[in-house]
Amino acid sequence: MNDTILEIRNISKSFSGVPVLEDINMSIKKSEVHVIVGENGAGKSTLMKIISGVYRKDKGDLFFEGKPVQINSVQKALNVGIGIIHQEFNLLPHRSIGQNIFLGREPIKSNFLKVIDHDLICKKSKELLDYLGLDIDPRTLVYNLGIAQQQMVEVAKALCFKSKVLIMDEPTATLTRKETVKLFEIIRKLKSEGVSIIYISHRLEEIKQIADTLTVLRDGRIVGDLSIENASIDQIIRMMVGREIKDQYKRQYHMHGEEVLKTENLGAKRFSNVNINVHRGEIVGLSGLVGAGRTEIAKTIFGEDAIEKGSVNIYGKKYHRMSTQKATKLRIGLVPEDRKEEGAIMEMSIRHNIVHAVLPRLFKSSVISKKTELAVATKYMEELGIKAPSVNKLVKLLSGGNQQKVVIAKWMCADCEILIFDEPTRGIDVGAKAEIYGIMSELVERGKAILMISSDLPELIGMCDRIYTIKDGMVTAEFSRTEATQEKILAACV
Amino acid sequence: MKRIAGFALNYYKVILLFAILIVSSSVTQDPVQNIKNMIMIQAPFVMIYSFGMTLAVITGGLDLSLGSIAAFSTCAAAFLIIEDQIFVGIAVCLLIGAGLGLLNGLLITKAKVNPFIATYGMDWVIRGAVYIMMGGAMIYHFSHDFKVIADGSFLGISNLVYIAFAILAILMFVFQKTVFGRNVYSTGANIKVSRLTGVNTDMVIIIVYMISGVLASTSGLLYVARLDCAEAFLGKNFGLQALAATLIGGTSLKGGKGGVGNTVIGVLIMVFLMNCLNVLKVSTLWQDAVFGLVIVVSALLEMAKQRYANYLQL
Amino acid sequence: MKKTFTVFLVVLFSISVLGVSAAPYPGAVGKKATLILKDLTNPVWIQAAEGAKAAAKDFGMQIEVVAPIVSNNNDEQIQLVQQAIAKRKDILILTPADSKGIVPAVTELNKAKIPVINLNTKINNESGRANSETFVVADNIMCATLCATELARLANGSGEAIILQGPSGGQVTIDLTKGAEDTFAKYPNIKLVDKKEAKFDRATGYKVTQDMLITYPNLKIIFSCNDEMALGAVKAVEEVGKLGKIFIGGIDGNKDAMASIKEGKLNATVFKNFWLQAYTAVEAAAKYLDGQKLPALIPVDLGIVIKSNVDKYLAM
Amino acid sequence: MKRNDYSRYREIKGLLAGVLLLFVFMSFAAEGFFGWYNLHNVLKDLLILMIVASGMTLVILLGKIDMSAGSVMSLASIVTTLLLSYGFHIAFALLGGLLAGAIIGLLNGYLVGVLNLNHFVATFATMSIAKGLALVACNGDIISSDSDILLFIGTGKIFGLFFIVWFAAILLLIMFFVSTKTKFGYKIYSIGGSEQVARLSGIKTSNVYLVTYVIAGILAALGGIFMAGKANSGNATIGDGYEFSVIATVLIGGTPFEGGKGGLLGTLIGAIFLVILKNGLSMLGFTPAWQYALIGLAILIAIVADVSINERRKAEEKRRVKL
Repeated sequence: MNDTILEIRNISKSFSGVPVLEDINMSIKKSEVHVIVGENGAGKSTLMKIISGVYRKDKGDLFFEGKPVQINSVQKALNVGIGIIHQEFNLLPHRSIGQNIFLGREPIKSNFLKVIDHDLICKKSKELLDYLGLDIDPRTLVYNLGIAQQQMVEVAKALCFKSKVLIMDEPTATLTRKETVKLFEIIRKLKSEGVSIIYISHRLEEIKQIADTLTVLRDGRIVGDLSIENASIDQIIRMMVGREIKDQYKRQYHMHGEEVLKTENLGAKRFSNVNINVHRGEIVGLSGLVGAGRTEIAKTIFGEDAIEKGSVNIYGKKYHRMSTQKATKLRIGLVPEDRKEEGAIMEMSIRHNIVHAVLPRLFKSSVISKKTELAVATKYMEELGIKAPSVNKLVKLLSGGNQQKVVIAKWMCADCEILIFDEPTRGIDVGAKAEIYGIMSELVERGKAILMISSDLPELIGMCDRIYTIKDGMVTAEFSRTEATQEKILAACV
Repeated sequence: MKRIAGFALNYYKVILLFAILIVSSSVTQDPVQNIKNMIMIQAPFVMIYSFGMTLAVITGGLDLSLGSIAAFSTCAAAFLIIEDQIFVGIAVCLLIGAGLGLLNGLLITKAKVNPFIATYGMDWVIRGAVYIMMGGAMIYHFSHDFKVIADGSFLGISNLVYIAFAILAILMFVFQKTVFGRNVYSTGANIKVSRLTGVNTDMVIIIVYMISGVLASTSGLLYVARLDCAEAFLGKNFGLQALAATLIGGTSLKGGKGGVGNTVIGVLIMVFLMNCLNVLKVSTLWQDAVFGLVIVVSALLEMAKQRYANYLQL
Repeated sequence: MKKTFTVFLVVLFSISVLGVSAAPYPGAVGKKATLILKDLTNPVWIQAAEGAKAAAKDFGMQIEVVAPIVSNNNDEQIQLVQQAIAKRKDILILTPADSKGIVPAVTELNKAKIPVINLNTKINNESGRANSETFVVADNIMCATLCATELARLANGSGEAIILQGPSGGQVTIDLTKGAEDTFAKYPNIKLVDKKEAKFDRATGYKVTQDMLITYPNLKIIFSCNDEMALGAVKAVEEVGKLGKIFIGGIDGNKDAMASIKEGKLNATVFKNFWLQAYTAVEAAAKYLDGQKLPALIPVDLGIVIKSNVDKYLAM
Repeated sequence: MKRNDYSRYREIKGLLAGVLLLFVFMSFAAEGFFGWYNLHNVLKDLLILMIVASGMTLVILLGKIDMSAGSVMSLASIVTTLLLSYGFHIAFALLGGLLAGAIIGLLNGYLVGVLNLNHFVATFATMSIAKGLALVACNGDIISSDSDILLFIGTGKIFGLFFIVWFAAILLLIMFFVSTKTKFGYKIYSIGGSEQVARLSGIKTSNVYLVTYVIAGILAALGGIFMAGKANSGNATIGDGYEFSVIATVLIGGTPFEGGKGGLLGTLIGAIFLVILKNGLSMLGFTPAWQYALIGLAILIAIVADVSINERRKAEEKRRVKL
């Protein structure tokens, strides 16, 4: 019996003359979890988008259940039996769960007017949600859901296609461990029902738990297929990067300096009574489930959200009110979670972004000297190793890792003393991650203070001097570097 | 061939401008006077209030209240100017312009009203106020000292040109070379990032609308000085004209791009085109339709240019 | 307390009765009228409103003067007519912005048995469905004829002429253009070379005239559909030093235009005497309500204002 | 089902209260306001506004705008009356008017949906084009019609109610049904919510843009024909600036420029608010100058109040989300 369900032969794709995929051959077997790993820009997402009909391939063939298929639209892919959960959320906030699940292929009552069978949507959505173990009314607006619940809606959306092949592009990026475990359960359940899953992830430690087969992509080519039993994480990383990365987290721990940031009974919309502090030369972590209030604490300290109770002490001075302007003047910098919307201006050049925060200080007379500006921007671009042909390149044309470096460069350029990193390595490939860790270490060695938020526990434990755990908007525990283990932190978060 | 296409796309506005000019000059018997009229008198007026619109568009908004601001501020000031308090009058006029711009800005930033509806609503309120204030009266016969601002010339070039270009130079400098200008562009491109980088985005937007208000009252004042009459229905079509000039000039409604330099070309295209239709003896009835076509075509060419630029870059 | 109040009422009543006996049209006293204008933001129409109010005071009537928010908007005028019907007015004085478009509204008035006094612009009654009691004439076609004739006289009956129009498609523009065109057609040597929209405002009139002076270097006559555009034209002509060689005429007769005539810049305007028009119309309404028979036409003196008689008009 | 309706009701609750208050106030303050004759006429004007605004609502739900609505009204009124004056049968004349609207709508849809031009720029341009075509077609004149049928469409009554009322009631019910219950309506909300998401779900977005703009064009043309019927004549200026009232109506009704939420119910209440306000102010005897100022002020207050209520609710909802 031929148990190959999807076969990819000699697929190539290039964008405006630049090859992104070259000669990809791959076969997906029935009811297996096929993991694809690779650095950002390796071509994983492009490949998936070709399979699911978002992009068209330049060359090559696809075979589904042994027969050649032409997939030239999303609709076609769905009809064939290939579903995809995209990396970015694909939900409409102001529509209900049911409407989202059945988006684009709502059941209709009559053919002529194409009247939608709302009751059927509700019923079927409810069944799907039950299957996924979610007890939510399918009429709830997605707007009112938490991120993890939204991810589950995405899964439900893909499930209701009865897809034979289900592509998941980094489904756990926004999930907490508990939810990840649940997702894995569902994946296993699907597998047992004969569904094949193509799974893309950056989190190498997860892969071991669910993968059957593993394909590594690098620079648009396949560098190896591995069976999961005889692959070690080091080996995978080596294949992905093409070089060895030893010890990603290179921290040197010194005595730390004075206390520069302290919150006193800080309270705002989604948290209360938060007391944390950060010293110079120290990285302090905030751990917690998504939605626990971590990002809100960071944004309140930075002045984006209003302080409702308590105060923030900066360099020992008490502030009951904060604004982003005041925060930047006090040399606080925020590297936000959402790079594209909050971190850098995508439509502007690297140069403009890097000098953005320092402008008023750099040009006291308020008149910009282009020469100085160029010099400063170039200096930081080189210092951080931002890979781009020139400082005038638009940020949107850079890779995720380089975009993140532009955001960090902005705050380094502004000579920030206190830096808040919110999920600094989300959606960034292994190589760039290591570089960002390097930058952070160097910053604390120079005596800066860092507050770091991350969902990636190994990263937190590897980088931080101390870790606070947050649950339901309250600080539940504090661990020193030596005490912190994944188990202890998790226990305090959940 | 490709090179020619690329060149044509890059400079299509200038090419278009010259094409119109050649056509109109070839049919008139006095092309020099015609061009003088357009550049020295007609264009400067439109330019000044179009600059205001352009600045608002750069922040990602727009200002539909330009015309009524011009009417209100000049009518209020005219009461003083007619009493020969010229400088006080001018100061009052510009202050009112700034004040009404401030109101626009506050509505947009603090009350979080969409700029379209905020300035549209303000347009009604201000227009109503000026009708009530004037009660059907007009103020005319100003003193020579006031009229000379717009009537006079220096070295054979109309004062209007000097004023428009002085304003252009100042705006170009402020918006290209200063930190404030940079912040305006970054706020327009992405207000959230700008705020999270420590830019006081509310202040930036408020100041831009104040500048826009001042520019509207400036052009209103020049009209009053030139035509020797202040009346309540001044500037009824300022808003739409300025918007058209801005769009033809290529400033994007998404914000963060374009500039007053582009608008100069936009205004010239608009003025030249209207003049061309007039001298070609085309019926006025066709003007609206031709105007719409020019906006579509220039927008399409702008898009083609963008695609071409992207193609070159990749 | 109650008693004093009653006394007060009685006194008040007797005063009003005395007032009534002094009124020339006793049947009109206390009656409610509505005057619908084309516009209430333009100075000339505000004069009309004042004239109507003065007349109402003289004849002891109550009057409400209304106009569309968007000037010359026919649909809003229809709404205003309907509002007047809803308020059960005794009589309606109507200045239609669109002589054809107002017909259905007038039909409605006829049905509601509310008499209509037609003012300024004639209601188009070709269908016979829009009856009015009288037409107080200060007709635009007549105005245009007056002004155009004067301009033709000044130009010795020859030369090129243009017309500056208000917004295209508007009734006023259509009528005035027609009047001027017909007049010029009577002079074989006058050539109407162009008609241009200048939106009724001074700035646009100025700009368009500049273009016209270039296009038609031999221009002799500029007929403008209102004074505002005419004054813009004066400015443009003055700047090329052709004042006195080109003859400019406007319509309306506003103060600024008359001042310009006195200075010898503008050549003619038609004094439409909006104040008197409205006064006459209200008086006609009063007469009608008093039971008097009205003639089909009540002409209001239209005066052509030229330099020789401008002082007389300025004094009014 | 219920929950959805409930939340929709919540969104327009504030506005509804405002409208009721305004109505009660005007009934007591304005002489002649509260009476069948006046209210019936107000209803007629309201429905004409609503017909055009319902097309605009769909367009704004898509996250776009249609600046050409007013000009399309003028164009349709001219085309219809012009065809009548050439002796065409009334059916062809009406069809011609609607067709003119559909063509401008198609042009809008093509420029926006297929060529991807900025929607504001594109429809701003077609606004001029439609106005220009109307002027050229009628040669700057007013076209009178002697068609009793056209007059009936604008002013006639069936069973004591205006024809427009019957017609618009059916039309609006259909529009309401289409926008909330059918596949097409779902597509509009989806694209307005996020164009990318919609496209990834297999929705052909350009088709939806085309169809929606065509519908908006036809509805604007209908509005123009009713206006022409009311006056029994065609006029190239009847729609001047009408698009602004229409857009204001939609925004007051709670459909934001971003699209994806809101809907016809809100627009209806927004339209009631505006029409009652205009009629009431005029009945109260305010001069146009004062009406200018007060209407602008009322629009601003309505929008500001709506924004602040929504902000507060958003904050509340966030707090209620399970952590």
